[in-house]
Amino acid sequence: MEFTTKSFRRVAVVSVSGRIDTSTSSELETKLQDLMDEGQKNIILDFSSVEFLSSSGLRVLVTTRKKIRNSGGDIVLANASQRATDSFEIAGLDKLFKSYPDREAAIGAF
Amino acid sequence: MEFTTKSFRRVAVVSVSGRIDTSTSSELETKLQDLMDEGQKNIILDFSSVEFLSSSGLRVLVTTRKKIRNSGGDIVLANASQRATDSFEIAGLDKLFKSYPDREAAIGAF
Amino acid sequence: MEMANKRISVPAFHQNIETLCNKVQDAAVEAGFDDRTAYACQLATGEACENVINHGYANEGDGDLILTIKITQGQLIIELCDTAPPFNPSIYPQDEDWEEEDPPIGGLGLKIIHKVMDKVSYTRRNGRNYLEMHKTDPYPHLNSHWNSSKGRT
Amino acid sequence: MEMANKRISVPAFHQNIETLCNKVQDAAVEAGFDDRTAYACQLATGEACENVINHGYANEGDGDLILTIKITQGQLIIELCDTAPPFNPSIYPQDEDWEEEDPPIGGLGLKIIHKVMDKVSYTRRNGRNYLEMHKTDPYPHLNSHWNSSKGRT
Ligand SMILES: Nc1ncnc2c1ncn2[C@@H]1O[C@H](COP(=O)(O)OP(=O)(O)O)[C@@H](O)[C@H]1O
Ligand SMILES: Nc1ncnc2c1ncn2[C@@H]1O[C@H](COP(=O)(O)OP(=O)(O)O)[C@@H](O)[C@H]1O
Repeated sequence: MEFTTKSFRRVAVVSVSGRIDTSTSSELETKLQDLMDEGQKNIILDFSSVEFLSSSGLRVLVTTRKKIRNSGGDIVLANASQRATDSFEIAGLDKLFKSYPDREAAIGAF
Repeated sequence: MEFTTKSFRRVAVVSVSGRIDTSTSSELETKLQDLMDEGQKNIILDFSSVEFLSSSGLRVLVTTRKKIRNSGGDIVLANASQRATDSFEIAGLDKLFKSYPDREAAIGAF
Repeated sequence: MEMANKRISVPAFHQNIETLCNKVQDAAVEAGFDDRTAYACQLATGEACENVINHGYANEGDGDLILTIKITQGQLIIELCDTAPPFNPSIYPQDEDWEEEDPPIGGLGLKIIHKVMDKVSYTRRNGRNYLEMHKTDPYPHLNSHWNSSKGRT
Repeated sequence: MEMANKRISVPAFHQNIETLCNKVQDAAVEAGFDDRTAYACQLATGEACENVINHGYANEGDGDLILTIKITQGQLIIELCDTAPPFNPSIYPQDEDWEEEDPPIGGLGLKIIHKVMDKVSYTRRNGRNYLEMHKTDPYPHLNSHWNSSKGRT
């Protein structure tokens, strides 16, 4: 798993690539927590290059979503890969995360 | 000259391609006025495919900028082509329009 | 009927799960599954492995993950074996207290396994857990992998 | 010294300006100018043409735009001829009342022409306006277009 972050006025875009599983999900959790600690209210996850997303990753996302929404922000998906989309759907979490077809649409929605 | 428009929550992106000159600038002016009439406060001009920009086009942009700023909005550039950039600079108008390296950066700035 | 068996054993470390998932992905493609079905199979395998490491063995690396894959035409049987204490994952988890806006963050692993696989069965033999997961190609007519090789002979 | 002349005449309609601009662009490239310098030349030409149509002729199409381009090594001479009433665009416009936040929207055309071209001169002869604009390659050593063809002979 690798990620890069780009911060805008109202939102930060985190692009994640590779496998989000039990051996990498805590790294993602730390990254997202860091962004919140820096005062980022809103996060977009660019999951276009996610090749694997297990329940460990999903748990991190659900937990982060709860925290960020409690502080008045939101975390959404942009351009999610078929595999990431399938993981959300299989786990029954597809309705929990707003999902945008591309980064622009997601950035423009905040 | 051709254009396409994409509207987001706080801003509309107008992508212009081809020549903006005396035979096309009034069409651009109408398009920008229409957006303002529809209630768009902010406009991003994606000038990545602009091949020619004459004083007629620049006049439209300066006039539109004045109107849109009077109503509390702004009009900025994204990803301007070298030629568009040169026209602004030659005319001494380069400092008048904020210019972003790409559409995402511009959208994320509103 | 053509049939292929693959076996691979790795020490039960998180980092080794990927290797097993990749084996399942390749086997599923070999069985003629499309990529989404193949992904679903490796996802279920990953969940089963995560559970053995996180809940089965006392510590990471305390035992092995032994994967056996049986490939037949349009069908995959994935068997995961471990030497951790007995646990039966074939019991389908209940969704009752699921609130859409605030879903429980536990229980996703078993949910995924059962959602994705056609049949999940469990046996304890000789101090080992055997989890067997079956998947049949949901689109057998679209995936001509086996059919076309038959056609050629 | 090598030298090429091109002449083209079009009725004074807005839509015909592009054709003249393209001729200048091509000629500038032929003279060895880089694309930005070539663009500056076609931009100045476009401004001159716009002015003749908008301010010179009473109506669009009331006369012609006659463009003559002289190409020499690293230099371009662009001559625009029209039969509209006399007007001398070679006088450099003043920038005095320029406010950065609220620039005047008139006067940009002449400003661009003078900013871009090295020399701008005007003659009235036989009831015609002749605007001559000179441009010398600002980067003669970078653009080996002519130099290299010399080198080859
Ligand atoms: N291999 C296993 N060995 C022991 N307990 C297990 C095993 N797999 C699952 N469990 C138990 O079942 C529960 C549900 O598992 P699962 O659905 O994967 O969710 P999670 O791992 O998030 O709790 C676990 O919390 C654990 O108590
Ligand atoms: N070819 C021309 N014939 C007559 N008047 C001209 C001509 N070119 C320019 N002018 C005059 O000079 C003024 C400045 O021209 P210009 O700098 O191109 O700006 P603009 O066209 O925006 O007014 C024009 O408004 C016009 O009065």
